[in-house]
Amino acid sequence: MNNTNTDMEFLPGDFELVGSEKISRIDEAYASQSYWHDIIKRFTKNKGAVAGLIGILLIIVMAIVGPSLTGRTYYEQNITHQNLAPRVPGLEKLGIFDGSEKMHTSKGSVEQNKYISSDSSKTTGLEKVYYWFGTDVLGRDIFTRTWVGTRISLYIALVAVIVDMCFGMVYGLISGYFGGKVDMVLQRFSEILNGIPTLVIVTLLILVFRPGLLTITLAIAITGWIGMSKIARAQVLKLKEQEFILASKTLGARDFFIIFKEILPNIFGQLIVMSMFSIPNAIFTEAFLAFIGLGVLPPLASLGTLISDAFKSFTTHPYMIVFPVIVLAIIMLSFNLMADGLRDAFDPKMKEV
Amino acid sequence: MKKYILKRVAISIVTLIVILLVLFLMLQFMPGSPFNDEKLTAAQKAILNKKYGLDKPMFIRFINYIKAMLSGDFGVSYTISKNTPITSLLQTRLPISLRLGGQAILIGTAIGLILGLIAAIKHNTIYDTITTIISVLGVSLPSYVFAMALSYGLGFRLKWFPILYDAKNPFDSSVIPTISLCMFTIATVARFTRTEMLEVLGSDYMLLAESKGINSFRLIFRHALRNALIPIITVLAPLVVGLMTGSLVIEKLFSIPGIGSLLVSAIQSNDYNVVVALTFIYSLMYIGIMLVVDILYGVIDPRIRLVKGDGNE
Amino acid sequence: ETETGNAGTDTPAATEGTDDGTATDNAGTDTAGGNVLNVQFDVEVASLDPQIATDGTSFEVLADTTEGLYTIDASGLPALAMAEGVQKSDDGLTYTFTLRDAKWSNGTPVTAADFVFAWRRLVDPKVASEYSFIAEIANIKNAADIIAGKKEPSELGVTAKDDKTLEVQLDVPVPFFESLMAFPSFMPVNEAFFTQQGDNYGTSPDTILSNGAFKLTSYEPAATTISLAKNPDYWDTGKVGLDGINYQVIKDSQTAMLSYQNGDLDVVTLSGEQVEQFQSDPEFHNIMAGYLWYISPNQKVKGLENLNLRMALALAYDKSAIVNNILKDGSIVADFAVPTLLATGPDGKDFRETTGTYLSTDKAKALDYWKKAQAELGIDKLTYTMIVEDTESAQNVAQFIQSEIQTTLPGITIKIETMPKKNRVERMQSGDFELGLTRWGPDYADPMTYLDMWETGNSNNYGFWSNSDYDAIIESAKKGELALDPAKRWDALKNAEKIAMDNAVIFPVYQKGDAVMIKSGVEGIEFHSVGINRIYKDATKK
Amino acid sequence: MEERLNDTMENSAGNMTYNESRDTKKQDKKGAKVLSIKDLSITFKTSAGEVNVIRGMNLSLYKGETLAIVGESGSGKSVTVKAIMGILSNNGKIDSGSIEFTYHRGQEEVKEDLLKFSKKEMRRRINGKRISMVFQDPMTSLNPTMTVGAQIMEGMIYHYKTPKKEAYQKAVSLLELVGITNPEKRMKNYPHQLSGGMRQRVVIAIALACDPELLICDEPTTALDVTIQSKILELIKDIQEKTGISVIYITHDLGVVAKVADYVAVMYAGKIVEKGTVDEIFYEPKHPYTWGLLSAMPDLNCSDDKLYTIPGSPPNLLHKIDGDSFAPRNIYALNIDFRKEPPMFRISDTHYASTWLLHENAPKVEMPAELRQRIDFMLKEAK
Amino acid sequence: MSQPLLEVKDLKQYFRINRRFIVKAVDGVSFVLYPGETYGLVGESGSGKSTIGRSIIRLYEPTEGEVLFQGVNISGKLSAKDTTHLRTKMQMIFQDPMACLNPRKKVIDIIAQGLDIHHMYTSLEDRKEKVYQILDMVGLSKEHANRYPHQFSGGQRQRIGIARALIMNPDLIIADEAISALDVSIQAQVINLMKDIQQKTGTAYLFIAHDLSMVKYISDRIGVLHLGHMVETGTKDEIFSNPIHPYTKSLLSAIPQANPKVEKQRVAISYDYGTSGIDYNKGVQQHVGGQHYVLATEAELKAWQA
Ligand SMILES: Nc1ncnc2c1ncn2[C@@H]1O[C@H](COP(=O)(O)OP(=O)(O)OP(=O)(O)O)[C@@H](O)[C@H]1O
Ligand SMILES: Nc1ncnc2c1ncn2[C@@H]1O[C@H](COP(=O)(O)OP(=O)(O)OP(=O)(O)O)[C@@H](O)[C@H]1O
Ligand SMILES: [Mg+2]
Ligand SMILES: [Mg+2]
Repeated sequence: MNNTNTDMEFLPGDFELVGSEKISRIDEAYASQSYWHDIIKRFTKNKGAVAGLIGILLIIVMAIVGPSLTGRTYYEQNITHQNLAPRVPGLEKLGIFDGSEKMHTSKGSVEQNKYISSDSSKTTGLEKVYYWFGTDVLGRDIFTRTWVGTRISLYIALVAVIVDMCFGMVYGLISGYFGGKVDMVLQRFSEILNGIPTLVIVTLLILVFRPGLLTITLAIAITGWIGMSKIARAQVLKLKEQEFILASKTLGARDFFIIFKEILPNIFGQLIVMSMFSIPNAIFTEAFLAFIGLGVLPPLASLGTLISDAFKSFTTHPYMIVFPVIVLAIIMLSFNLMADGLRDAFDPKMKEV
Repeated sequence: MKKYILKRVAISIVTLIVILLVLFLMLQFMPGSPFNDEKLTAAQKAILNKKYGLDKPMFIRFINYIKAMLSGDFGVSYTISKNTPITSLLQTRLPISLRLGGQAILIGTAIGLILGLIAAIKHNTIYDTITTIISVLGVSLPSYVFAMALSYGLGFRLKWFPILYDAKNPFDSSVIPTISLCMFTIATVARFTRTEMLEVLGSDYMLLAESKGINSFRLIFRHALRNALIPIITVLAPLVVGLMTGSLVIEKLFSIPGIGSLLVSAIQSNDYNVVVALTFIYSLMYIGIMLVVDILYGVIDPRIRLVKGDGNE
Repeated sequence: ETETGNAGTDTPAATEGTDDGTATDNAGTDTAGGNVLNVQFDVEVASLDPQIATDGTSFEVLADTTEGLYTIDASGLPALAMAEGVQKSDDGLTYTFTLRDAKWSNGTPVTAADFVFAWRRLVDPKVASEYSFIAEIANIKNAADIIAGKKEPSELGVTAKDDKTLEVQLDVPVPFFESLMAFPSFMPVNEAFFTQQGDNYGTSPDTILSNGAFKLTSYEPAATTISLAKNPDYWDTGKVGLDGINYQVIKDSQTAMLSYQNGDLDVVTLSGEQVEQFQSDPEFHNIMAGYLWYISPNQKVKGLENLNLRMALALAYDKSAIVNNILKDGSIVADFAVPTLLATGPDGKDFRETTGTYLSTDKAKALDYWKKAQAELGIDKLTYTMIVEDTESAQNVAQFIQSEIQTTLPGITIKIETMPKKNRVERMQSGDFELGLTRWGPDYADPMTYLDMWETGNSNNYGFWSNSDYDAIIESAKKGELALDPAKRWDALKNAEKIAMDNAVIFPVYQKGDAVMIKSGVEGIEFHSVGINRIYKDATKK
Repeated sequence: MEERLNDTMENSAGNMTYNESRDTKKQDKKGAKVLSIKDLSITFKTSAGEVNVIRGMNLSLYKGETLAIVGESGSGKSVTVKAIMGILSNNGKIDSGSIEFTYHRGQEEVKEDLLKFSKKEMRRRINGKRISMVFQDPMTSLNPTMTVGAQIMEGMIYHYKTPKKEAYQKAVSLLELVGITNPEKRMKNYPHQLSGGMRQRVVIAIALACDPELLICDEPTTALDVTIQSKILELIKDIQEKTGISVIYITHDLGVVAKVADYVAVMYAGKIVEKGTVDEIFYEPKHPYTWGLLSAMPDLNCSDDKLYTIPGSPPNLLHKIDGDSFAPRNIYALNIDFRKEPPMFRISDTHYASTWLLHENAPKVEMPAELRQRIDFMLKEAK
Repeated sequence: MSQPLLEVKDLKQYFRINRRFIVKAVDGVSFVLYPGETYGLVGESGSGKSTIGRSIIRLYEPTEGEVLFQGVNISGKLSAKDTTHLRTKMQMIFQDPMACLNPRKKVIDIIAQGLDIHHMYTSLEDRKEKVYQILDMVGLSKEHANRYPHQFSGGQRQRIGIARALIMNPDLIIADEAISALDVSIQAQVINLMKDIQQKTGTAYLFIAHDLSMVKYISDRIGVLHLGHMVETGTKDEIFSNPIHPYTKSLLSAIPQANPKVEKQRVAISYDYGTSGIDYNKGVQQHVGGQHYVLATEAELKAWQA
């Protein structure tokens, strides 16, 4: 064992006292870390979050440029082009997206392609036509309509999140924090609002409102926030007896100061994640509004209305519903992944990766 | 606590009455009347309104309604099932919705919890990613798309289950509707379970429990889960109400004679009494479940005190 | 969650129509067992009380279980049923019916008193039957006054001379009186049984009596499944080919079709979307229905009072594309105001057969009219909102018309507002609209069921059109001298239609057809566009 | 007595002789080795990078003995014992080393490397039953949604299938033992209804409930007043005397160390810098860090002067440490301290320290005068 | 002596656990605290030390009794002015340095919180300056201002807590086990800091702790609490050299000394209220001499002093 010792090389000055000047007094453990740098680092290290961000950017880009890619408008009808299955140049050679679809009848299923006549002596006039996502019952280009609809749905998503954040969150925070009578009154009020089925409330909106984005916004504002307020309330109930809240109280912090400056930052991450869940709800509320005449006016369509319209052809032309659903799913997935990433990145306590 | 519950119940009754009053007011403004067939002349409508007492002022109708309701009389249907007492409509339809919704909630919650737990325990693994995707899809796809896909796949192509609901065979025939109904619940519960469990699993008391050497099952279900339950039951409560009172779309798709589809028809045809009765049931359940949830808050997490002065003199 | 659904529970009434749907042979797989037909409904039965029921679905079940004085035969003409014989007075004001020996399902005989009881209920304001107006249409003596509360129900012009003899008195002769007698509102009700059941009448198999081909075996209010079995006590039971009927309420057409393909249903109605897929199927059938779909312009709206503009709008859209490409369900282009196959005249010919067509699509002419209108109105741009109900086909048609008008008539913008049917009706009835896509179903087999709509002051004259010549014809054809001369009346009605069409009071679009699938092996279902839509008495299933 | 805290010697240098012989007398009295940690190294993965929290640690514990681990906050005391329990957080990784634990299965004595166990095996065979732990933070280490009674009884019922009634009785008596008045009532309380001290005692009761062979107490008495503290320390001592269990204490309170410990290990920045019998550490400390630690303690007898503090703050383990990790704070630092890590120098069979000051070439540096004074006073008092 | 800074008169604080069970956490405690002085509060855990602190700073509504702070009664309903006075001039340092700092706030914002609440700065620059000054005072550097609490060691965190209290320039700081979570050398740092500050600013401390050597080191006077009663109070010398109450005796005898040879032999005097036959409710504050008081009946006092 002593042999390790013999390997030791000592330098001449090794065994001299250094003296006190070299002794560090300031620790530099975190001096190099800047807050934003840290957040960005944490965010970018989270693969899901980055994927979500890319997904959202992609969807936004497509919502901006998508409708002008095909040269067709979202309202242009070509009744002779109705119910065409998706056909994409290039891919069609692989046997997918070649414009053919299967039809099930009581005689069994048949493969048909409306672009190219099976009888080679006849032409359909569609041989050179490509609809990437196919066409709907009125012969409109689903690709263009999908991206136009995406714009509206993104707007609705934004509205839903804002309503959640501005209204539901504040409501829940106040209700949970003050508790007692305030809670009682606020909770009873939301109970009254929520105790009437949404269907009834929304149906009645038709009396007061005219169709359009404002109405959609209001309709979401009326009922969309309650779920969020409940979550916010529950979170506050959990937090409000914590010691740092007591510390604020001893400093004379006003209740609203405590609510918004002390509690809110601690639950914001969770609330963001929650509010992501209200997006699909809002999107389908809009579809329902459209259905009773309060949504966007046809021929304009949102993803929600595209889906609920295409649903009628689900068993006959399933491709019509597939693309709006995929886009919606991508939106939702991206938002959720990003929300998760954001929550983690903004949480200074999260040391782990 | 007992006092608190009594007080809450009393307030809930008032809330219910307010809801009914609001509803009466709102129905007043519903376009058309139950008898808004194009073919009816004004005189004919007047006769009908008189017959059903709809010519009286709203407030009188409200008082009469409440009075009748107290004796268990919810009035008769005007259009959906003409002159049928609503109680008899409910008698046959409510249990069906309750059962189906109950099934969906139970199954949905169970699966959601399991998925959420797996995701939290296997944090940052492929299982986690899969549950995230499942739960996001579960909320972003409308239930009718699921329902149709299922009845096409399981019902029509594979013929495993009947497509339509059949009162004589309520078990088999409720499989597909139940699955489609519980997707949303699964997704929501899974997601919230995951988020909360991640926090709970990282806490000190879980370490202590682990150091006691009890098995994972007990660790998760006895120690962790309860601490994660608050947000879960918060999101679950409205889902319970929504499902138990019948899904509008699913009941229509599968021809389920529940109260969800009834509500849609009632609103579409201004069948006031049916709308009011169904809303009453809905509100009753909603308020009841909210009360239960509030009480559960305290039961689940003894630190939560809803009443000031409870434990602090 | 969102909800799509059909509001429609309103239905036509009265007699006659056509059959188109007798199915071909070939055995199909039978799941229900025996000789039981499985039929889809898209709404629940609202009532099985003949005087309370108002909708086609209820009527269909009522017609299975109950028989009135007449029924409608396969060719759409009235045929004797409970009545064995009839005597009509020369002035056409008194009918005397002799009843046949028939029994209710509880064994009591069907008597003339059963009819008297039922008909008095029909007009009794206390019962407040929504269909009481049909007694006015039939012009039964004192009906109008009783309904208005001026006279007692017992004063109604119907008397039971004895158990088997029923006498009916009319105020004015009614050319289509016999076919009206097949209408469910005139079906008999057994008084003793009815009073015994009280409020529960017609709510279960035990609380209803049957004198028709089938009797109820399973039913409850708003049930989604209804079962009927062959009635052994029916007077003509030997001719009944089915052992029973099962109705299944399925509101979603895709689910219905899946069930049909699964073999759970024998008769199912298709949505437009599904037609494309099944139209070449041998089990596919087109049935002509009575509904006329048209656009009603509100003439109180600035610009729409201008005939040239109305003409321009009426001619601007391609109706054949609508029926062939969008609806595909056998609907036909409507260049008229009175549908085909609705009414047969004194000449024995269908109304349409001897009249012209109006307002056929002509985009070039439409543009000419638009130019004239622009000059007359002194404008070059116009925007109108069209209100449309929320059904799939209405929306598709509306969007198509919107696009057609906008391309054919540059400068006109059409906006579409969708809403539930009751909202549309309410707004149209109150004149709160510019253009409205609406429909009308016939109540009885006479052109009048359409033409009296455009009388000045009629609540269904949504467009507030008013023309005194037109009003005069209608008035006289109803109760004046024309009523006494069927042939002259017939010609006058043709003239009235021409006046309305020349004025573009409405812009007709199409007459609705129904696409149904009927399993091979099922035969003999009678389809009618007026009154009872389907009659299964002669149907068989192999 | 021989090198008994330090089985594998990383290094021994200078005039220190390394002796392999065993002190059989001691072993007889105290019994076999219960725990032996060899060359343990633990790394945590964090967003900022990998943190090498335990950097080669060697430690043994014999049956019936009490070992105290002292050291700066964050020096890795808790991590070490968590590693023994197999409850490191998920981002922690054991890079190398072994933790051998000797225990009884029935009559049979088994020796196994705990690091080879899966979490599941740990829970089934070791945790709670054979090793139990009192956690550092009583405020958060009790499950807020379970009554304290249930939490105490759980282990007994789970491991030994003790009937509920019996478990209840035992729990009540345990609560009484740790000095909680009204134990029956307290059984039904939730943790938030107890004061910090009560909670800490509950945690201790939980650890004692299953009669473990090795008890680890991570700052078991920080929230307790001295009377209760001494009660609890005596209680543990009693149990130890009766059953011969081994105990590891982690504490900041040198008074407690003095009271309970047989051996003391001083930790700094993931390493043990000095270890020895309690007397050796208190009366003959060799490492400058230990000097600092002893000086910082207020003394009941000392004057109102300022308390001594160790300058600076502990190193950031994210960065690789060159040389002695304590060097930057060491007023006696040598040049070599910034270059080379010091080995463990043997001072006596039981006493080792890791500082270059012990090297033969190093200048003779004595402990600070005040400390010397204080120790002398203590020694005098002891007589 | 000057006018007392804080007077606690017969303070009672009860907690109702359920209908039958009321915890009398503090049951009639009185004491005074003079400006610039440190008053140490020791006692069994659960004896109501924290509760006294929290009642004084009005985190709890006292059940009964009076608290006078600088002559103002702060135990009843407070006017806005008195509230501000209380909230600025009396501050608290909490036991758990992590739990009492909002994990999502930067240190600068945590420290400046009191300033923010009471608008005690003229510009942002001023605010920053004040925070830096305080940071310097507690031995942190201004680079630390933009970090988050979790990025600090325990001792540093406690310094932040102290800085937060100090920035208000308080006349009284309640330190509830402010050092028990820290390791020895850091404890020393914090205690030195508190003493320094006291010398500079003349702040008084109500120092709640278990570690009697620390209490002795820092306090001028000490109060011994048992089961919600103040059983003995006096200057630290009076208490340490002449303990009278059996509980105090037992407490002092239990102090562990960092001297293994002594410590291993030492036996603590045990004291059990239940079996001692003493009833705190019967006792009154008996003056022993100087500022030394004991809760006892005449007879008890005699017996104990004998
Ligand atoms: N899960 C983890 N992830 C990252 N670093 C960790 C983790 N757990 C502990 N550490 C780090 O490991 C080091 C040692 O921590 P440990 O808890 O063992 O300290 P300790 O000696 O017990 O201190 P104290 O006396 O304050 O309890 C610390 O620097 C800590 O930050
Ligand atoms: N919010 C509360 N609700 C109910 N009981 C409480 C509450 N706070 C404190 N108590 C009770 O009051 C008593 C005194 O508690 P307190 O926290 O003041 O003790 P302490 O002297 O600070 O003890 P420790 O030294 O352990 O911190 C305890 O019995 C405790 O259970
Ligand atoms: Mg630790
Ligand atoms: Mg305390």
